[in-house]
Amino acid sequence: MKILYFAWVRERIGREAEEVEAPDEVRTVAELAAFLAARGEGYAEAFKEPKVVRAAIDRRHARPDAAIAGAREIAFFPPMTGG
Amino acid sequence: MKILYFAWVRERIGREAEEVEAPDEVRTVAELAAFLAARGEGYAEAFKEPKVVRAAIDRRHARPDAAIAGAREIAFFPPMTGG
Amino acid sequence: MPVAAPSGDRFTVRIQAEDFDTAAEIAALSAGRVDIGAVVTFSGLCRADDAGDSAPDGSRLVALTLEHYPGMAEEEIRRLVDEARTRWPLLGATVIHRHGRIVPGENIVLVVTASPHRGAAFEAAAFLMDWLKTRAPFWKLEERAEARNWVAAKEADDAAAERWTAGTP
Amino acid sequence: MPVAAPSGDRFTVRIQAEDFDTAAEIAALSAGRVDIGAVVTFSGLCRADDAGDSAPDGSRLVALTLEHYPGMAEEEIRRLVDEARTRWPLLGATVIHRHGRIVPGENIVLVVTASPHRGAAFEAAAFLMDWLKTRAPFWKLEERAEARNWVAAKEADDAAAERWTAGTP
Repeated sequence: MKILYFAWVRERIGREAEEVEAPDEVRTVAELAAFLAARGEGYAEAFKEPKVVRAAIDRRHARPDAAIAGAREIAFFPPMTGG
Repeated sequence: MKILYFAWVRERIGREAEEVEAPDEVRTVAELAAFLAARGEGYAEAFKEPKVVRAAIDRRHARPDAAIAGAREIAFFPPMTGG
Repeated sequence: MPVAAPSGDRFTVRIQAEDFDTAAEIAALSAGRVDIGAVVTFSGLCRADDAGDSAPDGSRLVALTLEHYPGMAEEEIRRLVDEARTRWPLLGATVIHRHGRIVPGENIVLVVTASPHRGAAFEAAAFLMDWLKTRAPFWKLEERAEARNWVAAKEADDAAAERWTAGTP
Repeated sequence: MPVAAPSGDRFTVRIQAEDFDTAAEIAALSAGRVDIGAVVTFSGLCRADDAGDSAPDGSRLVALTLEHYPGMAEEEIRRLVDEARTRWPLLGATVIHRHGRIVPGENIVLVVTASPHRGAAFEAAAFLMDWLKTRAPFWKLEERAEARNWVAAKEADDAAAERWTAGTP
């Protein structure tokens, strides 16, 4: 699936987007975040306070316990500061 | 003192403004309205529901029990419907 | 009476027969400054079905004629603006109210508020409109095909104004 | 997804780098119709002292750069507009949110709502702004003389959005 990063999550990880194949036991947004956090230093830094990082599944806001099965695009980002 | 009338109060009385010398015992807005109501048919019609008619003393909203002593200009009108 | 405005504050009240230009009023309030974070405008327009429910003959509105108390209208609205300034941190406000004959689709009233923050701008604009409805000395005469009637004041407007009350202006 | 609009309904969401013309947007919403009684606009502008309290070096803001999630931003705001339409009798609404680099005094966001009645227009505009702040995928990067920082989300914004909650959008 495609993973997108925005704002300081993007800056810490050092990329905007990537294709990721997560193992079957990664079933929720929170589990995906934990899986990604283990990929390296930038990732660990981005996800070090997992409750702060928000997610969207296929362009809709998703809670940490949301299932990722069937998702095409998952995004991680800080709390929004638009408007 | 000068008395002004607006909207249907003006229409019923048939004039926009007039100079009125009220006797000394007419001390409040409500007493002035009652005094005016006795001046003729149009006046009686204008003030027949005295609680509906609003007043201003010298261009500030005034309650029925407000004293009129010293007033230069008193206006009577229906509830406002601007905006 | 308005308190002497700190420099940079812009507060305007106008009663006029002519239409107004909302964009020009926003620009007048905000041009050249970098301290305004929020501008709210309220435009009140004449509707064809204004008070339609209560039209005795059910006919559509041809026009409204707004009568006002020339000596008092501007003064009273200035008092409302002054009250709003005591309640919210406003950097500017403009209120324009038209009088005379107005046909459906035309503007009747404009309120513009500017503040560093959105909550203050929204609340001050709503406050000014609610109080203007119940306190500014204007009266609407409806003109329909078969009738002309003075618009009755709405209890809903009194209720809207009352929600700001603790100290009334 | 937006419900198919009854004819005459005008609902617009745009994400763009360019500035917008508030007067043109009001006109687009209200031109040629006689059923709108109230138009409320909210313009959000970039302030020189935006988030100034928390500036590590106290220096003035040079610019904001707004990053957004292109695929989601418009969709999410459309969902908020749809939610507003279920809550208030809107005849039209326009939301425009800019992205890219914006200097103090420039516009960031515009919300316009049109309704027969003022309460609905005010409330829908405030609702859209409150929810947009907490749900639209935009992030502000501050540029100052000595630093660049991502703006932190405000608890006050969450609280403002929560006041509309019973059913969240």
